[in-house]
Amino acid sequence: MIDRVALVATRELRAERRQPDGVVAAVTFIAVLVLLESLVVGPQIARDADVASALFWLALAFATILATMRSFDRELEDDALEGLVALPGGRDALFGGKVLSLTIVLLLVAAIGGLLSLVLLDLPVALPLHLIVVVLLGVLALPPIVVVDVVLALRLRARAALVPILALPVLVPQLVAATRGTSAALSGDAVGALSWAGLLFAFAVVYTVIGLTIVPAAIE
Amino acid sequence: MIDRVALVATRELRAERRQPDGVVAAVTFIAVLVLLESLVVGPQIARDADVASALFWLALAFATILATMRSFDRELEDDALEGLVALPGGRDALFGGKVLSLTIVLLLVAAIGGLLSLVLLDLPVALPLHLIVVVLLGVLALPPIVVVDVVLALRLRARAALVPILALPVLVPQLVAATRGTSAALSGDAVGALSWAGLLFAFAVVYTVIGLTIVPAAIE
Amino acid sequence: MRTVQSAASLHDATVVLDDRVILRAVSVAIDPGLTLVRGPNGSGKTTLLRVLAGLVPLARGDRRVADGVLYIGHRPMLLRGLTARENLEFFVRFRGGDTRGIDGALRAWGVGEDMDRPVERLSAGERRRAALARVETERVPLLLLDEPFADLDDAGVTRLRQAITRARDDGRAIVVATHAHRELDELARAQIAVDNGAATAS
Amino acid sequence: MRTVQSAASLHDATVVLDDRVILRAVSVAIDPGLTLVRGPNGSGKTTLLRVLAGLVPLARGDRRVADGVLYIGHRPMLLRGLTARENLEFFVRFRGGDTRGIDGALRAWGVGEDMDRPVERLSAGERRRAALARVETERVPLLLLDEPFADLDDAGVTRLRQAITRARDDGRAIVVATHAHRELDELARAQIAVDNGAATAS
Amino acid sequence: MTETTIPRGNTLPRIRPWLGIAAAASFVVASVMALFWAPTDAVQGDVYRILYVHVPLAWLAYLAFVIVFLASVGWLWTKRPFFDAVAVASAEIGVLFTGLFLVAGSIWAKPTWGVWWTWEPRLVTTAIMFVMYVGYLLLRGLSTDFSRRATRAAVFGIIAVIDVPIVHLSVLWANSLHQLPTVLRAAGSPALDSSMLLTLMVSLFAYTLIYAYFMSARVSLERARQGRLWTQI
Ligand code: HEM
Ligand SMILES: Nc1ncnc2c1ncn2[C@@H]1O[C@H](COP(=O)(O)OP(=O)(O)OP(=O)(O)O)[C@@H](O)[C@H]1O
Ligand SMILES: Nc1ncnc2c1ncn2[C@@H]1O[C@H](COP(=O)(O)OP(=O)(O)OP(=O)(O)O)[C@@H](O)[C@H]1O
Ligand SMILES: [Mg+2]
Ligand SMILES: [Mg+2]
Repeated sequence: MIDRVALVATRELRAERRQPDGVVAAVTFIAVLVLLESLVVGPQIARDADVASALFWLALAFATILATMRSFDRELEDDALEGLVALPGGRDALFGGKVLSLTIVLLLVAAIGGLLSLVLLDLPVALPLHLIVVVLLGVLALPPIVVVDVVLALRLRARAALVPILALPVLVPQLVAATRGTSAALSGDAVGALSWAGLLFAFAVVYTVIGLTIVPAAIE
Repeated sequence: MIDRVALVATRELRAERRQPDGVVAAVTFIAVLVLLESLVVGPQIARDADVASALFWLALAFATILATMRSFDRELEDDALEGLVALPGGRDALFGGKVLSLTIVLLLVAAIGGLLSLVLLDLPVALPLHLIVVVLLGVLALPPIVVVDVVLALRLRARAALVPILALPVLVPQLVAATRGTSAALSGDAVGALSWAGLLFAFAVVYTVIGLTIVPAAIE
Repeated sequence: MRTVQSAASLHDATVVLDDRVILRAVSVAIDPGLTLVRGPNGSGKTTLLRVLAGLVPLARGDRRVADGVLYIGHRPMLLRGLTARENLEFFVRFRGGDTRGIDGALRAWGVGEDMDRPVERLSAGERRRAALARVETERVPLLLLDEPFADLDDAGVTRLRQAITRARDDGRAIVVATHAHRELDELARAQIAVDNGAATAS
Repeated sequence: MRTVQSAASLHDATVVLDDRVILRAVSVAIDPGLTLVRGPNGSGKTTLLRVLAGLVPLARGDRRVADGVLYIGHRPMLLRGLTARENLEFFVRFRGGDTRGIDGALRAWGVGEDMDRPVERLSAGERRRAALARVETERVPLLLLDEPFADLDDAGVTRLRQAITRARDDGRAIVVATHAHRELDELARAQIAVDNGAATAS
Repeated sequence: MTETTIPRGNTLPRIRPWLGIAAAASFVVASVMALFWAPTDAVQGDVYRILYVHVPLAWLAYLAFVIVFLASVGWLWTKRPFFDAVAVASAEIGVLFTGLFLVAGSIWAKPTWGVWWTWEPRLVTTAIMFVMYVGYLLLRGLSTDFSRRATRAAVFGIIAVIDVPIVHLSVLWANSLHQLPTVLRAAGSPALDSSMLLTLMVSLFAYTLIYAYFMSARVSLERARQGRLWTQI
């Protein structure tokens, strides 16, 4: 099971980024977002811990949706998804593999994007370790729900329309939690950061368990 | 030529109506953004005319990118794009048709998203007519660039990241103009709103002309 | 050279994709009637047809094609989300033609009942039939069909053979690239053998 | 019933898609050897194979399939962006098999030179060959092939016929749905005629 | 329809050594003038001398990207591979110069403004210009075949050039820290001391020669690569 999940994740990562081009592209993507943000919102407001973290998490949510949709679009070309699901155990490995590969990509994007935001916006970080924990858990909590929704809607007629409707409202609480947590870590509120991190961890665990349990059944 | 553009646009809108991926995704995206914004940033800052318009235009830029990518992904399935381009005059009508249909979709999204923002954030509108003009022109200026960039990235690896990289920097000036214009209209600066609207109009015209001229060459 | 009355011709056409030479100095002329393109997998038949359809840039050489080409490739080229009827109407309107014949053509191709369902929910053969009905709804002088027999059942094959014969008798130029159906050779006026990027007409 | 030694069997299987009955109370048993599925376009052959592969939920009825099914549909089912070799390695690894035979199989199928290019840049026939090489790299007891002859040239057809014969001689069960190649009938041990959602075995 | 001519032997390799010598010589002259001959600035003191690197580098970035634009038009118009070679070469050199110049600008900003980086229109638009042409190079890198790559890059090269005037005019947008246009002004003559102006002009000339030298080297490299591809045909 575990190695099958790893296989699906590797296949996914290979398809998107055969060369460092992909990484360069992801990094540039975030750089552009940060530049855009501070230019449009204005440097004063952009440097506010609340605003900066809200924009960061919105950008990350956008990146998750974009990446998941691309991933499944590619999977549908030439019916590659059916090739995978028809394998014994393919159904079970699909969710884990997709979540794993998406998480890896997003961690990369979040790390570089976070650093860029910090440097370019010259944000003071009161609790770096707390910040890392919050960002890590916030990223972990993103992909499961998006992938679950894509897979749940897979057999339905208006498949692609359903995904954002299902995913985005569900994401709101955890985006709020992530934003609050990040902002708390930036401004030195250790208790706040940790309690938000705990909530994010709960989200990540709950959605991952739900995904692992119901996704295989949902594909048939 | 004009009727061919209209035909391509109609075809697109029909497919979009059957599978309303773009509109639904975009509207949901904006709604979530507004919700999140006021939840996270706190109503004070979120109700600031500058911040509200900046977030609105950022969301609209993302929505444009999302909708355009979906549109071309659908076009690539079963090589439908080649079927269109192989028609006499197809190459020339493609850009116009896509821009036209996307503009219509985005106007819808902007109207819904804008109303949502106004209602949810309870923003006072000093100059409603000016606001409508600015939003209209701002929306007109978005699709040309994004369509060009999606065409450029067609069939390339990592195109989910490449399109925003290519499009967002080019969009920056017009996003700034749209934000300033919207903010001016909200806060009652008639001259400011109109001059920003003029700039947006210039952007829309320039990029549409460039697109009409060079996109046919790019789709070979 | 027979360039003058030809429906299409290539002169010294060279195609490079991925920094590999896919077609090498190909010169052919397509005259009215049936031209068959034969050659093993990966020899360049599809590329040749796509060049004729204007979909591939030439690294060198010339392409001259009469106005009005209909190219149907390996894939049906119908936009998902639209029905078969809507797809065909779009093509016909785009060429400024008359949409009244579409229902009849789709019925004749055996997709009468399915013409108002989105194409992605048709079976492979039904989709192919809907695409091939374009041969009758868009009456252009040059037809380029790539492996059109794939997925068709016996009735579909017969229908396609009739459509080709009729188009030939109407003086249209038809280029068909296919591995199957050797019996078409009798109908053909010319053959182009493609091998590893080189084309020889006979 | 021959359910006991069958590689797969359906009992009273009914499939509803789009509120239309696509397969109606189908009961078939697939035994080792070659089973041909024949029927006109849109009759339900693909749906039958997809049911056997476990890709379509049954509205009613039972499906019993031995472990280890290899299904190759109308489309090659290879992930774009990966090379042919990477695709096949993924499948083999996923089944816990040995990847050493992959190079040889791809070479035998004539895509030796192209196996390290992304599959979306192969010709239609080359892609089909790469997909069919799975018949040899994933040695599972039940093969489901949907229109596998499409896009293959003569050499490819011969190769596929050999592969089918060999698989049959190895005691594997092979189900092939195809319109072409009547001569396969001789190799077949059973035929399933599908018509308008009803299947009759013979 | 589309015809692409085969690269032939060209004159670039022959003039390149002379270009190199001229560039080196004028660079020495410009440096001596900038460091010793030009007067010290009344407000900033000697730190201002970075200006003689700063402005030429900025102008070179502009020049490089305008040449990308011209070469892009040339490629779309004629489909001659030479233009594509010029476009890549110029874009790479432009990105290099812009990168150097962002770093040099930050180094200058620290002593004069007290910060490395600030959100100010010209700085941000310059950074955006940099990202844009990184995007241009990415687009090239991700495209797989020659003529598609050239065409797609050319289209983007045409669009991206719009950022050049925006960078130049960006200081007018908001009251900014950064120097307003002093040399290239819409109205009137340059508002600069004449010996400073002369030094600046000589520096500009020297940097343009350096650019030309880099270009000739990079273009021949690209032509050789194209030649290898075309010999297969
Ligand atoms: C990273 C930091 C910087 C960037 C990206 C930057 C960018 C630029 C650009 C693009 C130009 C060309 C203007 C044109 O003619 O279009 C320019 C010119 C100039 N910069 Fe900077 N600059 C930076 C830092 C500085 C600093 C710290 C100073 C000194 C206070 C400075 C002073 C000038 C001056 C005097 C000019 C010439 C103005 C003219 O003649 O137009 N710059 N800079
Ligand atoms: N996803 C779907 N949704 C709704 N109906 C479908 C779907 N796929 C196929 N059908 C319908 O089911 C019927 C059987 O389709 P199927 O693909 O099984 O036919 P087939 O025998 O394989 O045909 P062909 O020879 O053309 O491949 C057809 O009428 C088709 O229109
Ligand atoms: N987009 C592409 N990029 C790079 N190479 C390609 C591309 N498409 C095709 N090729 C290569 O070009 C050659 C010719 O391909 P083409 O599709 O023209 O062959 P074909 O004769 O139609 O083959 P088939 O009988 O399999 O359809 C093949 O070697 C193929 O690998
Ligand atoms: Mg082919
Ligand atoms: Mg079928």
